[in-house]
Amino acid sequence: MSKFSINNLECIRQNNILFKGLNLTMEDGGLVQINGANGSGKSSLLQICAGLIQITTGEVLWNNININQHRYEFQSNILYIGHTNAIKATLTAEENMTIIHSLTGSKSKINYSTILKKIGMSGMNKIFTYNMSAGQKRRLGLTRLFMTKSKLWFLDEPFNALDKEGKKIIENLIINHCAKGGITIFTTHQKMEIDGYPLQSIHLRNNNV
Amino acid sequence: MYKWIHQFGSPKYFYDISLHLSKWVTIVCIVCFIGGLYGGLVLAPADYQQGDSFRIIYVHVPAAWMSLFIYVILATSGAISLIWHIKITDIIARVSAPIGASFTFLALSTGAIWGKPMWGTYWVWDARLTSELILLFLYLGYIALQSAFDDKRIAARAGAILALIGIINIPIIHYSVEWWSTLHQGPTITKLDKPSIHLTMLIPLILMVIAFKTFYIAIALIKTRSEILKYECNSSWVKKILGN
Amino acid sequence: MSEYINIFNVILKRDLMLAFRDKTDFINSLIFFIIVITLFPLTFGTKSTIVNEIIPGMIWISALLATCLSLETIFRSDFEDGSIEQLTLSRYPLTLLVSAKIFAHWITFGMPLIIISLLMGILLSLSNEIIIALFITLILGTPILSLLGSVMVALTIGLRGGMLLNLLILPLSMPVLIFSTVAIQNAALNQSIIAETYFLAGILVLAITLAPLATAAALRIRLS
Amino acid sequence: MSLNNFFAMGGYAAYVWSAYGISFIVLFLNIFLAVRNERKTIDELKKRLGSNNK
Repeated sequence: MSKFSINNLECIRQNNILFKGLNLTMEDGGLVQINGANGSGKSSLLQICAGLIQITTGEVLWNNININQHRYEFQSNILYIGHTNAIKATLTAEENMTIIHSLTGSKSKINYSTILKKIGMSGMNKIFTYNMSAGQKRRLGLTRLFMTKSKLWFLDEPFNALDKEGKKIIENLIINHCAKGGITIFTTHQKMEIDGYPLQSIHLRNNNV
Repeated sequence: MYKWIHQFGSPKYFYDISLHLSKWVTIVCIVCFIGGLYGGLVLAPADYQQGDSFRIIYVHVPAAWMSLFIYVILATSGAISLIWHIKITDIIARVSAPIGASFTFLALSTGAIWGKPMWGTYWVWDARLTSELILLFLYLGYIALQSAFDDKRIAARAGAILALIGIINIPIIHYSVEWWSTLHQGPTITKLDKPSIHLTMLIPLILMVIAFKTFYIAIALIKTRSEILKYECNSSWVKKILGN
Repeated sequence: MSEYINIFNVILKRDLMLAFRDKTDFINSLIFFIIVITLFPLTFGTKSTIVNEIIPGMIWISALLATCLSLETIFRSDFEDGSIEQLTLSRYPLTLLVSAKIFAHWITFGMPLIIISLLMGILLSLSNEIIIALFITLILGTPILSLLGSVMVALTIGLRGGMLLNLLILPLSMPVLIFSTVAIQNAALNQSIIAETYFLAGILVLAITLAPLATAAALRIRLS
Repeated sequence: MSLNNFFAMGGYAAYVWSAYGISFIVLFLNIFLAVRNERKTIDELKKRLGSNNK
């Protein structure tokens, strides 16, 4: 039973306040959607939660301990996917996935073809990433979701550059993850049709929540 | 101890202290400055070897000492701001870097001018002058790095890392330059070193060193205060101060 | 423990594969190195004795400049495609991953420099002692440059000023340059170069222990 | 210690006074920059403050 919470978080970019006094607590199975206009600090909030951005006011807690105290224990339980999909252009799809897999530290062997089939890119193991379209690159970046065993997911705009069918796959994946007791925080500016699953939502207007 | 640092770190507290402090500091600075100049230029007898040109020592040695002293302040305030996330030390570091660079330049130029009567050439590859030159490059690198960031806080933390790397390298640079210069010229009897001078010459030197130090503190306090105002411009106590 | 060694090898293999696949950076830096070496005789003229005296210094300065140019590649591609975030947020300590990347950079850029500078030494008919001294100082010197440089790259990656990186690295690499050239000159006079070698080795050990820590801290600051 | 002897500085007048000249310039420059910066910041903040509550 793990718990992720933020207390009175504040973020200032070029000394205008993006958000102030933000509190959030999430238990197992929690799903939070952060939406707001561009530049309203959605990605900054996500990066603060993931521990990428160091903050001075407010704190981020994992199991009631500040993440700076047990950084690597926290980081082995999270998965962060940013705007950029962090794959190497000059490597083939499979090589990229082997690196992602070894970074998760799991010993189990993984069959890359099945994962590629699940994401809808079957048979593209040996294709170089620079030959792929933006949607395919995004999907290759999202194959992390299949290979990770961490509980806490931070997804930054997982659905952009994805077609209808790709969106469906990722939505089911998120729902299964949360149903199995995982926690997911994701940002999107489109309205998300996750039906049948309780969804908390944070709307970031320019300077208050 | 932590409570004291945190309390000292709060901008408002620092602002009030600095107002009080800078009055005294400027007084001490002016007194020492006049005393040192008068003692150095008038009272101290001419050096038996170099005549009056040794009086440049009263400007060169304090400046050289201050250039190193301020770099140490850069490194320590950087370390404090990295460990305890205190805003004040960021400002102090960012503000004292240009002052340090100006002192290094001063030390270099007075050293060069002093070289002319001594060795007949302005620039001489003496160990101390060369390490002073490298210290100037470190300062310029620090200032360039600080100004390359637009977010002040990240600039301060990046500068802190650079200053810490620099402070580790200064002894290495100093020793390698000594090693290099003794190899090429042989041990030159450099008059730049503090010659074993007796009292009447030494007292003005100490006065000048104190004068330079208090000068730095006074200037740093003024600049820090204006930075604090800029930082805290939307907090209430700043509005009160600006109101009147 | 083996888990850490395993991830070190994975990152090392990845970076070497990347460097091998996209060979332009690798070749450009070597060509730059050779061009800078040939510049010196052009300026001093080959007949005068000056050239023979300063050939080792020349090779060392060109190696320093070539390394400075190639340092950017350590983090630039990772920074652009965002995989630096994955490395920072992975379960493994960032220091370990960063030292793997620095070692990979040294293998792709440092070692070829050493091999080519030895060839240039032989080409320019240097005596054996000088070549040995050149080899020792480069073997100890280029890793120091990679380590120190990686800290500066982590601080300045993605910033506007291009020259800022060199402005930061060169002052810090002066001790290495001084000890190496002094060692080579001692070798030319058939004196022992043990003292300078100890010094370079000392700086190398200091750099190996501190630089990855500083680079990891600098990256966290740069990303935040 | 007669006055012109003081200024002659035992023949090294040029060096001694140029060194002291440079140091006065550098010190004065520091003071000038610090004070100007402070005055500029206060005026700027006052202006911004004035425009806020108008």
